[in-house]
Amino acid sequence: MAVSKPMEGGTEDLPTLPNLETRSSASPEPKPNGREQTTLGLPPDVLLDIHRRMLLLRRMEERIGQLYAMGEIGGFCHLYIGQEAVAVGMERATRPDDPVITAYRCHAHMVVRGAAPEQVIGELLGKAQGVSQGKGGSMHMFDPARNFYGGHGIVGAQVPLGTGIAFALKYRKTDRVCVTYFGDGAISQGQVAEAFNMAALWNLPIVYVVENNQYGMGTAVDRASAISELHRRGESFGIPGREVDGMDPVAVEQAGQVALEHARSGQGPMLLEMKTYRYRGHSMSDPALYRSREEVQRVREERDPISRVADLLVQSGVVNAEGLKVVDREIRAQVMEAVTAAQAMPEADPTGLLSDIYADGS
Amino acid sequence: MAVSKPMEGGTEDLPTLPNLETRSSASPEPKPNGREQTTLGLPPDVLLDIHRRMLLLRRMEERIGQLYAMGEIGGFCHLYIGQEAVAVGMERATRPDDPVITAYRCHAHMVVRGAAPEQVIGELLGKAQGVSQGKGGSMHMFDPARNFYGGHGIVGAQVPLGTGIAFALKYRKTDRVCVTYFGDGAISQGQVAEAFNMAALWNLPIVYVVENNQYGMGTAVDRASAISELHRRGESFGIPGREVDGMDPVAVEQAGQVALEHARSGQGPMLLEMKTYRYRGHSMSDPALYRSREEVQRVREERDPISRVADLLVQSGVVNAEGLKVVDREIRAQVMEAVTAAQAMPEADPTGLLSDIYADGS
Amino acid sequence: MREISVREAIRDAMAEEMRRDESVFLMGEEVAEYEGAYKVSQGLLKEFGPERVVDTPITEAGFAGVGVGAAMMGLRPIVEFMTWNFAMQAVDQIVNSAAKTRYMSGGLLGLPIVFRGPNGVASQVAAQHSQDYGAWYAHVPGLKVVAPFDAADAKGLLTAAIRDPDPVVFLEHELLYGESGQVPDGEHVAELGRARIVRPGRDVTLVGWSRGVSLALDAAAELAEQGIDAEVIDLRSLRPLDRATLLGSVQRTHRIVSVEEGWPSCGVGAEIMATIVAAAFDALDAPPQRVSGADVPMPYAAHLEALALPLSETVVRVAREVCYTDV
Amino acid sequence: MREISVREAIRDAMAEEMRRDESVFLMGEEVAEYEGAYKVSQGLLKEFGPERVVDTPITEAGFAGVGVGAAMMGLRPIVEFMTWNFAMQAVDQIVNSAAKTRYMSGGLLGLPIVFRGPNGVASQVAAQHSQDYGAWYAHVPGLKVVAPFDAADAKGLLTAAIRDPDPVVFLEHELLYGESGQVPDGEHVAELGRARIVRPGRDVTLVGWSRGVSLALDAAAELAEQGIDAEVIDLRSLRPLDRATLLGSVQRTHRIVSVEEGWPSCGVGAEIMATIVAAAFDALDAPPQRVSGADVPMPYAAHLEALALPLSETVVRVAREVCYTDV
Ligand SMILES: Cc1ncc(C[n+]2csc(CCOP(=O)(O)OP(=O)(O)O)c2C)c(N)n1
Ligand SMILES: Cc1ncc(C[n+]2csc(CCOP(=O)(O)OP(=O)(O)O)c2C)c(N)n1
Ligand SMILES: [Mg+2]
Ligand SMILES: [Mg+2]
Repeated sequence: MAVSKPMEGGTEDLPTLPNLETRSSASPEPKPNGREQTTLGLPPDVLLDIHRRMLLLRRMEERIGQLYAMGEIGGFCHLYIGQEAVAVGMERATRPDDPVITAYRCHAHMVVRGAAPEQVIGELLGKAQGVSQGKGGSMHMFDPARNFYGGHGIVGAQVPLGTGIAFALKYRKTDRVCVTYFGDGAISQGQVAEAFNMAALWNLPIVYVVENNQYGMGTAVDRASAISELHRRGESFGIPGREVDGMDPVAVEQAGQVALEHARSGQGPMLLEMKTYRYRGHSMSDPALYRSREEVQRVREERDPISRVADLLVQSGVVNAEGLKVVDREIRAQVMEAVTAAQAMPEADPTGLLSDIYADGS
Repeated sequence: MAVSKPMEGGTEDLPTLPNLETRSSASPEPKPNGREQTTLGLPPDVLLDIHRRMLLLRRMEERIGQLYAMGEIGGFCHLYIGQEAVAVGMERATRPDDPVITAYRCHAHMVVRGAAPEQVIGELLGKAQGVSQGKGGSMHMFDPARNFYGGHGIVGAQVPLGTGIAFALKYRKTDRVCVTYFGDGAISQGQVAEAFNMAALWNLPIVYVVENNQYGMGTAVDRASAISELHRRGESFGIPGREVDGMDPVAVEQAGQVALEHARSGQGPMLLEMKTYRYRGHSMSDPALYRSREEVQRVREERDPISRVADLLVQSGVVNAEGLKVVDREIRAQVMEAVTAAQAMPEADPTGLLSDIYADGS
Repeated sequence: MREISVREAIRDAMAEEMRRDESVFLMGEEVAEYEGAYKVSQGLLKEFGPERVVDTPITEAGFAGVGVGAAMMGLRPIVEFMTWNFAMQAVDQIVNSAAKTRYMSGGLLGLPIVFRGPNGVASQVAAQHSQDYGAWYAHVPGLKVVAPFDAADAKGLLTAAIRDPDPVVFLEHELLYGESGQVPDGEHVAELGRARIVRPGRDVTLVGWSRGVSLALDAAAELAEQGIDAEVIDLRSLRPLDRATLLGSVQRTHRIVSVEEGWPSCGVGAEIMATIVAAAFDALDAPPQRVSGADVPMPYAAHLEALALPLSETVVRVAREVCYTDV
Repeated sequence: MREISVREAIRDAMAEEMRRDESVFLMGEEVAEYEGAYKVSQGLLKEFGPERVVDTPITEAGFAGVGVGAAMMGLRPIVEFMTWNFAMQAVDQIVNSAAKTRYMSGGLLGLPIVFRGPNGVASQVAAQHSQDYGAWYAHVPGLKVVAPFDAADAKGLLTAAIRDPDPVVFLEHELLYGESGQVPDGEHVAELGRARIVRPGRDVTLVGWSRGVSLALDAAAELAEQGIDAEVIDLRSLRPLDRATLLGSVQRTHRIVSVEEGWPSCGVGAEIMATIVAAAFDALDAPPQRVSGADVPMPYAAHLEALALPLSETVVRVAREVCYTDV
């Protein structure tokens, strides 16, 4: 089957995705014109992998949205739909032992790190085998064994936490790097600035990734931030920043590699601004009246990361339209299986109410 | 007496103080070389006024230090000695209706705004006619009638407060500007960054003044801040900054005028970094072992703002050494009178313990 | 009288005070264009414009401080926290700047400011979004702490809070926003600091606030069927505590049970217990008891969350206990 | 046994644990080069170097979060707040990140971290620098809250706190740093969560913690001269509360007075009162009473400050009242 068979001569140049770009600010070695083109030549199996991973996140989140609408999931539920290129591109750039931390929009980051979708969905359904045994829910998922540290509901709070993880990595004299995600709304939180200052002062191995999806809840980025070039938010602390097309997994991966290498080689923190977009409301209860349908439609049509990679795969003859459908069917089936498995899990045990408050079980 | 008699032709050029300079960063109209020389020609009565005001602050603080050593003052007591050029220069640049707010190192800022020294000293002595009726002490002094809003003990907290004052000035459609002081240690506080962002986003009439006296308690500025050019700390928010010789009251005044005009004319916030120095320990209990005696001595000898102005007065023939002594005697007498008056005040009334918690007296 | 929701009552109080007094304004996250994350500020941007209904960045410490600073200049800010959980970021400004300044300034500088937003549990939003901060703020002199239950009080107490010359912490409840009630027409101002007997009774006093009142009322109805005549007090003010009303009630009923959704330790219930036993020990015929939320971070799963919250059945059981009905 | 100060006991506990366990480190403002604003970390930088004794910028929220993040990776941070007053800036990280994460993660992620520093009043440092946070932290499940009184406990409890797998809030007292006491030689670990009877007695229980114990002991001495035999309990742990020791004592004395320097409303004293009356109502021969700091922001002037603080005389008076000696 075409889909899984890598093309011969996998190292030849492939066209980069449309609009692929990385803009740098105070970057370690700025290009003369402040821009650099991605020139990665990706073998087909890599593109197929990227496509598959992004599609899994998309289909899983769509399904979660349906379960929410059916009342099987409660509370706040923030979907990642539209932003898949960020999680997937960065994951490809990190090592498995590089710790990752993010905010409440965390399902995709969990799964891309390797957590099983049914564990995530089980958590959302309040099941005993949910990752947090039904105690954490959508916003609080952790997978320390795979170096994923949550899942945090307080805007910005994960940024000092990630900085502390980086502190520990340095303290232990490892060569690991912490990747810390946050949103365009979160970037104005004071503790983010405090963390930036400490990370730069102490030269910590950390990559800050601001997922600029253009809105913090209903507030467009230029109504919340005095400057809209968020990659420049590190300048006051001497942290180099880059703007990245966050709808292009290849650009994300490349920028991630640069930043991770920068941090891993002892040069300290770097800030990546991923220009991305969320298609759904902020959470399931948000009708998103603060933007036009046309705006969303335009991004979906022109910048959707999955379509872009799919188009590329078709254009370059790696797979045809039918092949893409096969992949999609496989992934839908995988998600359905995960849902079924999660639904079959027992409810979270009522005795859990009083456990895990302290280590001794009380 | 020479001292009080203004020289004829008061507008002719006077030499500027040695080392006078203002360095700008992202300033509204940066000079090509990033520097601009002060070319103010100050009439003698102005210099005399500056000298007298600085000396009053110096002698008052010295006396307060003695009273502390004698056990008449308790708690934390942070003296302003060495930094006088900042308060005096800025005061000369502000209008009386421009609100001012600062941290706990506030005696000088109170007095320069017009509060009577005996009220300040009375407060330190815990007297009924102390500005805060003995309830606030050294760190918490307020004089709203003269547009002085404290006197705050939590590092950085006055910065959002000052920003809120500026918010009110704009809300009321006034042409007043708020001057908000804080230290080189305070600048890293997250809420300072939050305030910067809001002030820039909303274009508030505020001048931020960081009194960079080189230390936050025992921590030298480059051990606390990732970048040591603190005037660049506004860059991430698009706030123009300038470095100012904070030991030169003329440079301070001039920079203050520029910044106040900037804010008053609706161009938003500006950040002035005053390079200054404190001669005493952080508070009365700090032996200041983190720096050498020589370092302090060098600043005293080479940059002391009062000596610099005194030298200038003498060199330009405005007043001779004897005339300076007369001024000093007058000011010492004024401070002694204030102390005597304060000591004669009745103790703060014990019933005050339970009043002023709420407006209704309870 | 008209029937409106608690949500509308809060909005109306703000709108009327903004009409009456030009120095009143509203600031917070999503209060303007979004009309409130919980749609509490509906219509306000339209009527008062962006200068008086101000969307802020997500910087609670900063904008709480901005509010306090504006109050220093005599404005009357209403600072909305999207929920009180996020006010932990701002608690230093609320306590150290807002609550203490009048005292520290020897009365020179008062701060007329209201901090408001939904407090406590919502529905399955888990530990970081479900904390009840009533006890923390009630601990702090210089603050007034108000927690309304019904629509009339939501309006009357918020109006009083906005007019009050001191900082007021106004604790709403997301699960009450949609509840409707009769609210007097025209200006309606309630007095701060007064509890209210919402159901007189002879046998036992049940005291709650915010959503706890609803549990107490349900319990009282059930108890009535079982022959126990419970008096229900809506505390309304967590600080100051209306000791007179509490003590008066206990002098009549000789038994008291407090009902709160928050954590027990050093909670408001604890304060009520301590107050009652110190001042009315001899009037008590049974140990005063409290019903509270479980002493755990709030779990997500619906069935676990339900176990973490007090039920009216719990209140019934404890009330029967203190009436020695089951003993 | 050797006699050392509380200050030295705290330092020794940190030093010994840092020697024993490479994952223990100290961070905070002025902890390294300055050796602590109150000289608690004397000698630590010299012995352990700047990687394990870390001076931070004045960014409490940030470095508390950094500490919690480091604990996520299995380090055992000791985060010093110069005083607990400044921890209000960081309280969200302490409560929402440190206290709740083990629960929210279904037990996957525990956080071994100690937050420590002086709490409550010092000497004339006024309202913003004199708050007692005991009650706030005792309110929060997921935290353990320790408040030692003497040097031996300062060492033994801090050692236990550092070894504990959960977040511990460790409340010191500036006015006790200089107090000396006998401390066992070698390793000394005390158990968290246990109160201690420091003076047995028959007539009335006085319960304090931190500096309150000293007031209680002074009061007991005075009461003894007046023929009243007071039992004094050092609570040591504000969370969990050692109910067994408290209830056992009251079963014997039938009277209890709590002593705290903090504010009364929703205070630790309130919790003790509520606990006692609920569980030992019938054992009480008199209303349980609390002695606390005045319900005011702390004033600056020495004579006003003295009025705001509880005195041993106050404890004596209240103890006599509950013994009906003056009635
Ligand atoms: C401290 C805090 N304030 C407010 C909130 C409520 N809130 C949750 S998400 C959010 C918007 C955050 O936007 P952004 O950082 O851009 O992330 P995105 O949701 O777009 O991924 C807000 C205001 C919160 N959880 N925490
Ligand atoms: C939030 C907070 N953290 C810590 C302190 C203790 N503290 C008081 S002053 C100070 C140093 C501040 O230095 P800087 O801002 O440079 O001002 P300076 O004292 O030099 O005028 C510190 C750490 C405090 N008061 N508030
Ligand atoms: Mg966003
Ligand atoms: Mg300084």
